[in-house]
Amino acid sequence: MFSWQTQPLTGLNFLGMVIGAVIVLMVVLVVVMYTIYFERKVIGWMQNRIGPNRVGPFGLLQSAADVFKLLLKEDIVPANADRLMFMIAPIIAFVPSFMVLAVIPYTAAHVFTAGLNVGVLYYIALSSISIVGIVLGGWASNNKYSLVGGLRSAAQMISYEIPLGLSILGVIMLSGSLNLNTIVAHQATDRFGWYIIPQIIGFVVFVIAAIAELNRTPFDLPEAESELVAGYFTEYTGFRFAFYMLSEYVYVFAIASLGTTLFLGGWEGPFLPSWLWFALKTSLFIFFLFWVRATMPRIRIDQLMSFAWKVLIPVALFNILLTGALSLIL
Amino acid sequence: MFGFLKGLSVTFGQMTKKKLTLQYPEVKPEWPERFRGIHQFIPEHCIVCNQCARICPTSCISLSGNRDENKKMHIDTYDINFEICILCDLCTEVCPTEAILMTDQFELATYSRDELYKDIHWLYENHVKHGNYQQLQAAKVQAAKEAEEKAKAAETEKATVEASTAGSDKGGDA
Amino acid sequence: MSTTLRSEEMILNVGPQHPSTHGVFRLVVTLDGEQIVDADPVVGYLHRGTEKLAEGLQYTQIIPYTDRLDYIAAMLNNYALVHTVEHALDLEIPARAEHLRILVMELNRIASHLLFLGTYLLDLGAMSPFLYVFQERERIVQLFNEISGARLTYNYMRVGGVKWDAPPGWIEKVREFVPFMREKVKMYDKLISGNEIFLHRVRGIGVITQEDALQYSLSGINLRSTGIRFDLRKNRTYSIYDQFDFDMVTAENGDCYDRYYIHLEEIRQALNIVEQAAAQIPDGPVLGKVPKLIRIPAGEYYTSIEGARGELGVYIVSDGKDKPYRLKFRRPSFVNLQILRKMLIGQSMANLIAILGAVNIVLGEVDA
Amino acid sequence: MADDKKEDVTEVKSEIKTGSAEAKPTASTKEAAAPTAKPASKVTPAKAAKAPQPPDPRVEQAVKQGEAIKAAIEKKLGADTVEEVTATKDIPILRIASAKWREAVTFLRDDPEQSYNYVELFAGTDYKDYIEVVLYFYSMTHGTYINVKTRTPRDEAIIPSLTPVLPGVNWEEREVYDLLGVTFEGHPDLRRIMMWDGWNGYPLRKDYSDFQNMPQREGEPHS
Repeated sequence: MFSWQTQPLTGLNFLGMVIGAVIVLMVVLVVVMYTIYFERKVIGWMQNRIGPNRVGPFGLLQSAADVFKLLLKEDIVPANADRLMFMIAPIIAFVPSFMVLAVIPYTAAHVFTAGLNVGVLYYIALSSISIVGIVLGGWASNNKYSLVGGLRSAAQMISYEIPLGLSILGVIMLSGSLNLNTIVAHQATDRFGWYIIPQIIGFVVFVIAAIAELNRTPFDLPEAESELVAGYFTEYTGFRFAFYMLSEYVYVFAIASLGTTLFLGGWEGPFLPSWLWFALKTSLFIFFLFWVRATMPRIRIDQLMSFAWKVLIPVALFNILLTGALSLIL
Repeated sequence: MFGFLKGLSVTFGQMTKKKLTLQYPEVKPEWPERFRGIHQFIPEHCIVCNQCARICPTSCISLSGNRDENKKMHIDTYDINFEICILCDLCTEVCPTEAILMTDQFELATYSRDELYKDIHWLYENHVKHGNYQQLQAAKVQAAKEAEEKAKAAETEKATVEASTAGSDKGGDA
Repeated sequence: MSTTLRSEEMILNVGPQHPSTHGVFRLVVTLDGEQIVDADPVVGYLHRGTEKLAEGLQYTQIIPYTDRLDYIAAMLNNYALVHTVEHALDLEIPARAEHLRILVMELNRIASHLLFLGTYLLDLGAMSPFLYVFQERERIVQLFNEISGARLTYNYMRVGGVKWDAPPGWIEKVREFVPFMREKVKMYDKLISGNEIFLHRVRGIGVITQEDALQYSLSGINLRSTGIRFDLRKNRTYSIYDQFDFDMVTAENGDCYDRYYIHLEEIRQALNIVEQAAAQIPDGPVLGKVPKLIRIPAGEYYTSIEGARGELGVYIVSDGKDKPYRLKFRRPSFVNLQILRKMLIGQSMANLIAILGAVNIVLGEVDA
Repeated sequence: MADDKKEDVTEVKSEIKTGSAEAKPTASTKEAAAPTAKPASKVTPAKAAKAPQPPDPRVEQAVKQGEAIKAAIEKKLGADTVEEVTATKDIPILRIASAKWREAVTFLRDDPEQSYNYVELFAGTDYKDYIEVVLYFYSMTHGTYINVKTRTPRDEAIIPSLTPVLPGVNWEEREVYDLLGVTFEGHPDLRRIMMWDGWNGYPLRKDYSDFQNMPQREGEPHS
């Protein structure tokens, strides 16, 4: 199989890597734009309305128009905001969401995937850097609402990192390695089938923690429209606002693909080509996120905390205990 | 524990239902017969009785008329100020001769305030375009035709009567 | 030198432009962290001086102004004014007019309760119920459009009866609407009432005790949520409510969940009334024998009806002329809002929206 | 114009005192056809000439009920508390001296066999030479319903506040203060509720003119 490590570091190879990275960036941007479009359509259908259908045929260019609009919009920095922090914050929130995608095995040939041995750890570590970006954004825009929104999201994301990590431990114990490629390979040959079956508790905790990690309903405290008028990015306009929105949706894609890789057997599947399997499973995961958003009301901030610490973490630990015991016996 | 699963099933079920969106600018909603849109005015019917101006809660109707040669009142100016008109339809209720009525035009937004002062011509124009102008015309034509037939029928019938009376003249002038 | 951390209270202005204050209503909240220390409601942004205007208008001309008080249940406002005038004149109303009034009032109550369900869930974060609610409300509003000509400000009732008779086929449409709506109420019950997150957000929040409710003279669903059996349609029957059997819905512990659930239950009761009224509506005139120029004999008169948000009354002092000498609207939202401050102190910021939403106020009515 | 108003008022006071509900005004249809409204004064003498119509039984019964309550109050609070007992339709009206306003209302609420504990309406009216504040009181236990009112002169209108006794009238009192200018002693925070603080004049007073609040160029005193 083609792997970049074996190639000598010549000018040409470096150029190939850069072009590969740019291709992945472009693909993911298009995928994110159509995730936004897909979300607005799905939630529209669930609410007996059509969803965007004006811009382009069937509204397909709607999100492109949105991004273009945000590019053209005037970029306001509030008067006595902390200018430097105000500008850096969205970048800090946006960059990790892209770096995280380097580790996900999209297809069998996984040409553009870094076969890191510590893939899962890499993912978890980078995704928590975004919290810094969000808190900085809340603080720098010098607005009461943003400050409270920023603090809330920091508390939420930190307290949901832990159950997310713990729920993945079960999978690692079964597959024996942190490398996502080997995890997918093991799932193909494992006697119980995909890890969703043996790790059902871990999967449920993973999904709940993933929704909380993304600040999506029912955990969308930070940008609770009805209470804090859009939380930490109240003061952001123009392309900086687009940074935050795109980072949120790239994370939706990233968490969905992580979930597929860990629990639903990644690109593994009988007849269809591997990338199609991956696309199907990821879009199923994403559909579930949107489905939950259309149905659930919001959790209160203190319930959110106690739910993480008193319910999710114990359940995740129990799952690890159970996996350990069973893998000894079976 | 499974309350929210029931909720999820409801939203999923809604996905298959018929969508309700109306493509507004292209597809206009059709309104029932009593819909209260912007006014229309038929000057011939108006007898300048001032009832509408008096009943209007926001007094936005102003009109003037005078008595022409054969003692009949006829209307000169009739203005409605649509800045303060609340489309409450009291004027059409009190109008004895149904000179002021309402059409189903509901798009009243304008770019400048003075477009909101509609005068008699605009209101008559609105009557011709959107009001029941066609039915009234048709009714008038219909009425004219009937009157004509009745007249003709009356003549023929009078003619026959004369013929018969002439015939039976000797039998007393019944 | 005090070693404790000097914490400073934050004054937060919720409104007047805020997505979930149901209109132009400002709440000056003093926050200590997430805890509300004090909350001072500021009203008056939508004050149009209706009562001063009414002193210069004849009774028929005031009716369009009552539509703009509680613009979500305009038929009930119309009836409140017309009811007091008829009470003062001791007019008797033809049976068909009474039935038409009951039909449109109860349909309007259903539409108003539906809108409460939609906006309350939207405040708590659920988006879909808000849009489902407008589906049913649209059917009711189309019925009103056919009978009165308008979708929101109906101006349909007159002293002594109603302005128009129902158009042909209207009663039929109302009869078809009832089973359709019963299905929908089941759907809402299934979608919302069981949802654990919703229950955690509303159960035990914003509790009102019985003597608080009486002292603050709450009315309507806020009063009945504490278990006090007081519904003007039953306790002080007006119009022909005694001809229909429906029961008064009350709850026990007076928290936000009870207020939500009574709204749902009252829609079912209102549907019963609409069904019975549509079944037994007689033929006949729709406007009683009323003098052309309505003059109330001098004196003061007050009657109140069970509005969508509570006791909606009109107090008229007349000096024998055709215009009222003084006209006062007893507006339930205005009176119910007084208890908000007592309920909010000590609560957390996230509960503020849940409590404020459950009181179910409409700013057109608060600031009349 | 002014005297016409004067003449109307005297007529208003006298008729409200009797408070009896006359039979339906026999506004004959002929009068409606006349295009312009006939001056009101010409109509009333015709009415007065007619024999005073038979007293309404409901009013009789209500006045009796009012007398009974008056006796109960005066037993407790002394003779001059209730100044007058009338009735409108079937609801007795007790006019209480403004000095004893709070004690009378507290008595009506706490006394076991009165126990009026639910305020339905609190309204203020400007009657040209006095301002009247009305309270419709309902008893949840007995299901009875009375109207209690008090008067205060227009220029320095002061009435003891009921908010310490009945928190339900808090905002209503603030509204009467804001729109009619009646200061309520003992009200926890008497501020304008509908108008902003810079507003001068009391809109619901009969002699209120809009020009009090016209925007003034700086330096010009208010009219």
